[in-house]
Amino acid sequence: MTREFPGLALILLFPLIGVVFNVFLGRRSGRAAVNFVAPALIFLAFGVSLWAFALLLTMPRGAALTLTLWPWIEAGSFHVDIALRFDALTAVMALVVTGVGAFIHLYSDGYMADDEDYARFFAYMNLFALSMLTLVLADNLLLMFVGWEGVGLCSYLLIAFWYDNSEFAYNGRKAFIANRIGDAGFILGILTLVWVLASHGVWTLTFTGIAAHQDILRPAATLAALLLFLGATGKSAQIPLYVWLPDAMVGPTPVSALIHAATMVTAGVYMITRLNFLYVLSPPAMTVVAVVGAVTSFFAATIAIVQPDIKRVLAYSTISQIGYMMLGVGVGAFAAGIFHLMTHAFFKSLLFLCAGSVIHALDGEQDMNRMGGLRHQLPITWLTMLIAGLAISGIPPFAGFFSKDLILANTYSSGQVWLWVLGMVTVGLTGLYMFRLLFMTFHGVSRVELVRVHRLHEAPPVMAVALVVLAVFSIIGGWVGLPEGILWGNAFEHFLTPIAPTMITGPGAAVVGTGLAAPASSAIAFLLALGGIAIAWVFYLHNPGLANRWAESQRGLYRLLLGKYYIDELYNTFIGRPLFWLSQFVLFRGVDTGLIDGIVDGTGLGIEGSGEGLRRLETGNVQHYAFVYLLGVLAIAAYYVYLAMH
Amino acid sequence: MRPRTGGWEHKANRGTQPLTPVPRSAMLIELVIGALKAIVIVLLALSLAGVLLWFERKGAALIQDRIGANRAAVLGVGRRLGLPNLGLVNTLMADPLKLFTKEDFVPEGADHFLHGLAPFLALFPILITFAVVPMGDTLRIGSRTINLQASHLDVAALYVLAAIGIGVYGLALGGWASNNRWSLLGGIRASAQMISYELALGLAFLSVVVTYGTLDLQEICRIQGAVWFGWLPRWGILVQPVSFLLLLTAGMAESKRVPFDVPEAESELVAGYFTEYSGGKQAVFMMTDFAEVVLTAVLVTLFFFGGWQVPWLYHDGFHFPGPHGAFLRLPNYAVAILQIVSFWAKTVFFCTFQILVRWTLPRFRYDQLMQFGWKGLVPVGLLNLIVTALVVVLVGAKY
Amino acid sequence: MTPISYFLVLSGILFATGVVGVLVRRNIIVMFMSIELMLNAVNLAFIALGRRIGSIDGQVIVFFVITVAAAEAAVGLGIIISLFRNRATVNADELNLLRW
Amino acid sequence: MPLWLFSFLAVLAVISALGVILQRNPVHCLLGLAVNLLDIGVIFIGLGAVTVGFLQIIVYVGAIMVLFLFVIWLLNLQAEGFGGYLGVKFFGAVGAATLAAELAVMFWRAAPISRLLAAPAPPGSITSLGRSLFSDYLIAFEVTSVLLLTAIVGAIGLARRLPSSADLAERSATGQTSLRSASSTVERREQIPESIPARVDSGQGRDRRIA
Repeated sequence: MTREFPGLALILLFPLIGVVFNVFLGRRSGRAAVNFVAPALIFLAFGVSLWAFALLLTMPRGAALTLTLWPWIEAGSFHVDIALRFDALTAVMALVVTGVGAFIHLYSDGYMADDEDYARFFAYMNLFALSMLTLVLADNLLLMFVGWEGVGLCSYLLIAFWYDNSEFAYNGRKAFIANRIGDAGFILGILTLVWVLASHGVWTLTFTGIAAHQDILRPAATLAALLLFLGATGKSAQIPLYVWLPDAMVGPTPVSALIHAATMVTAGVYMITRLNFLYVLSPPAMTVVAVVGAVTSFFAATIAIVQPDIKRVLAYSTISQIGYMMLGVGVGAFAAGIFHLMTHAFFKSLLFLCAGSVIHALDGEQDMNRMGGLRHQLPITWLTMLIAGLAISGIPPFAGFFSKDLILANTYSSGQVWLWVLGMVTVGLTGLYMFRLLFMTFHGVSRVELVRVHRLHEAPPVMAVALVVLAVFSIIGGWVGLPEGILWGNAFEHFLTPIAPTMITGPGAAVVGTGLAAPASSAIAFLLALGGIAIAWVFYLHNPGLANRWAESQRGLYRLLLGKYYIDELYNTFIGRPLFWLSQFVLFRGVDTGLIDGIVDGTGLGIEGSGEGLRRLETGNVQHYAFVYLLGVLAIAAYYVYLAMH
Repeated sequence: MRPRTGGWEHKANRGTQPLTPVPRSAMLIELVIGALKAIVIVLLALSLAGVLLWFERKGAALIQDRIGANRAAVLGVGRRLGLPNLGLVNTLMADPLKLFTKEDFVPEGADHFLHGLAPFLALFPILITFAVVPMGDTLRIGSRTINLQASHLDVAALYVLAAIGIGVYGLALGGWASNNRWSLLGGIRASAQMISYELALGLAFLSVVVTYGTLDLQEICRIQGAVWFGWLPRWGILVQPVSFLLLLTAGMAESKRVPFDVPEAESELVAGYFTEYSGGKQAVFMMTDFAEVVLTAVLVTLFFFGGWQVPWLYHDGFHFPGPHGAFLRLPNYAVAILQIVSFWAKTVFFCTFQILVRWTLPRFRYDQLMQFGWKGLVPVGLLNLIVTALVVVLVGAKY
Repeated sequence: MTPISYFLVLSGILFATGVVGVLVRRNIIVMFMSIELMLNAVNLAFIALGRRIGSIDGQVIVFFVITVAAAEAAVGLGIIISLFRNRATVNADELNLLRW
Repeated sequence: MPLWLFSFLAVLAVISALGVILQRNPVHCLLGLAVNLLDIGVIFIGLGAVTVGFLQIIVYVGAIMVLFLFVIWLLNLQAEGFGGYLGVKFFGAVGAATLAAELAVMFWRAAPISRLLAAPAPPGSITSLGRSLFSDYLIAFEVTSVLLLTAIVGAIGLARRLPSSADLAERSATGQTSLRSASSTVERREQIPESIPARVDSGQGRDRRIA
């Protein structure tokens, strides 16, 4: 059941107004106006989303609000509309994007208070909100792709926001290129779908339209799913395309919070969930998704343990958590993945905002070795970040516990035990790196440089409000998905089921309900998390020298982790350099200068030569031209004379 | 050789031909009547021009407080009878005689052909306009109804404009062909002035035409025969006062007389485009000027003062206004005569008016003249046309 | 009554005369006049053929041609004047800047 | 239109057209063209296109030709000598003669023309013309008004004499700037008369013009 709801257009319209306002009037109308308008519009979009959500709740399950704006592409039977669809899945995403986004916009008011380029910043932010909302509200793959590209563009623009720093600009480009590789996969995936469907005379790209033709899709499902998943790995920073995300942390911290933690990077998860009907057709693709998710999750967590930069730790943590989501959707627990996506949005953006608050307080310092003992100076930040840390570590009753547990339980149910083991280990590692971060930043002795000590300050109210609100959500956000049987049970999953039903696939799907019970899994996870926290406490608080000594003794491993497994270098050596060499020596020197320039120059020379000869015809005398003209007229007239005579 | 395409022509026109052929004698009579009408009106116009020449001299003298033309008298008869010497003889007889017997001088290096052609090129277009001027309604003689208009033309107003437009050539070529700097300047000025004021003239025409809804001069006169409130004749002046002023002004400028006489400004250009003319050709130029005066007066009369209309005179006699309006039956010929007299009386009045203006106003400077034309008359004319069109559209062409 | 083809032939002759004028005369203004001559020859053909098929369209087209000719004359003469100011000649043979 | 009238007008048209292309003096050419246009206007009227005929006379003969006359005077054109690219001229004349012959044959023998059914003469009245202009051809008509406006602007822009830098320097040197700019109308008035005597004074003007 669907229902026309014109209000959906408003959700997109408000950010659009913001973009136009900030681009054309931002600088002129001054900081106060921009600071008011940019967040206010997102709050308005949030309000409309809530309205739509409320409407949706009044409708039967599986219903959707729709709005067709105007036809976009009309080519023969191929028809694509600019159409919006607001169902349960979109509701979750739209609320997260607008809700979290609104508070991050508010937070940015404080964070960007000293930056001259506030108008550009908010223009990008609003543009991002517009693109992300297009992505989640899209009714068809093509419009979704528009949003997909839009968020990629905004990500690039905001990473390289301080473009006068060449390294930042480089990192922006890196993110863009990694995303392009993924996007190429995405496009190929779309084309595969079009190809398969069109070969059976089905010309549609709407999600409902594609879903209605599963039988047609089946032969190409694996290919399409994997290609689309390549896009997801780019956007969601999974192996092998995760390398851009840590470097993306050079952007302003609200950007990291909004784009690189809460919303954009989870687009891949959203996409897979949205196309769940496609993925369930292909068990191999599902397995790939799950394996990539689990491995990424573990892999990133290990790197996060040793990183000194506070935002980098969070970045790897994000990669790791998205790995969890991928694991969740990979084993068929789509609702669980989205659930984790939502809770993650709360606590991870909160973590980033707290980190931003710390960085703001320390005038841009990001190295945790120069922090410590900040809890006295930054109590709100400390408290909220502690909540977020507990949430991400999976300590009940904070949000992360429920969502992560759901994923792990489902993984276990799927029978892929080693993935479950990997996930469990990662739980411990999560607790370790997160509390390492907390302890190094807020506890222990202060290693803050003296010049900065006196300027330490708690976040201004606008920032603090955002922190507190997100902290509240980090606590209660998971309660919508309590384990079955407790209070309202897993309401979240029930809400999503009509759109993305949990379909546990995999070799061990048969053992669901047998073996390890869900509560036991939860208990193990909880204990592992506590263990990780304990290790962090031992290493970084109880015995601060221990970490260094361990690093000394395990030098190789430490170096490997600190150097992020040297993946960047590997890519550089095996992909970057050969490509560069190819471009430089074969494509540039050979093909471009030799072949193409040769053709171009040759064409030019040929035309020049012939022109040199032919220009003698141009006497500049009008009458000569008129004479030639007359000859033509005579010829035409002769034809008619011929006609007249016959 | 008979072309193959010839056949259809007869078929095409068969329907429009009268079924009974007109007898040859009737056609001859028609021809004679037409010729008579044409001759009469041209003669009237030319004699009026001649009389105006006399009146101009005497009128000028009157205004300037001198005696004026008074030399030639036939044996002094008038003086013996105690009449004042009005100078009629020397302006109407002696001067033309003198002019036409003078040497026809053509300057050295002049273009003989064009020099000789120019005066006639100037006079001719003015004279042919009189062909469409209606002097009266219809005159019935026996069973024959005669339209008191030399030639009936649907688009007479366009015809008049076209003729006036051609009139430029005589002056321009006359000035050029004389091989004289003053003449050339005069010719340029004359043509520039005429073209500029033709525009204002055309706009005045257009407003009138829009008001009456026809280009037919006879029809325009007829329309003006109606009355408002039972007594007020619906003459054009009441409807188009702005157009009247425009037409009068532009018409005076077209005749290149003071205050619009820069093409022949004697203090600047000797005598302008006819500096190098003498004798008969110069007389023709002067005749052109006066014919233009007459033409202007005729147009003003036709468009704004009812043409041949006499108030309350209809085809069968006078219908005087009033609740118990008296009725004076008149025979058709009397009505026609009254109409003709009325027409010429009005025309003479406006001719006189123009001559009075000539001796009253100083000359414009050339730039003032151009500015007056382009920045004064043309915008006013356009505005008037727009307002007229608006009113006609809103009220409906009920005139 | 005159057959329509006579008018058309007259139009053709006038057109050709205009062509000769454009090709033979060196004075740009006279060339321009010859173009006007050609335009008029075409107008004549329009009127004659319009009369032939009993349609007012021929007259409408001629009306437009006259209007366009007025615009063309104004601009063309303006060009000639500015040309003369810059090059002090209106001889087409000398106005050959646009040559190799 | 009776044949005798047509014959007269046709002969006059051809003679005047020949005058345009054969007369050496541009003013005579112009006179020939004016006669030709007048003549064709009369033919229009004879063909029933009364309004268009008079428009032709008013616009072409009464305005455009006078404009030509002005320009001829303004540029002080002299009679044109014989010369130039004679080859082009010869073959051009031959080509034009061929064209005339082709057109004549075409019009004389063209099947579609002779096969068309006879139609009644169209009403040449201004009413039907106006109705057609303001209904079927309304857009063209309105576009024409834009064209005329553009032409006015273009003509003024092209023909306007911009003061050269030398003129400006001279003016500022003699201190005339304020005086001149105070009354631009005076300046404009002087432009037309000045240009002609100046060229006549250049020595050969008198002879050149008439030659």
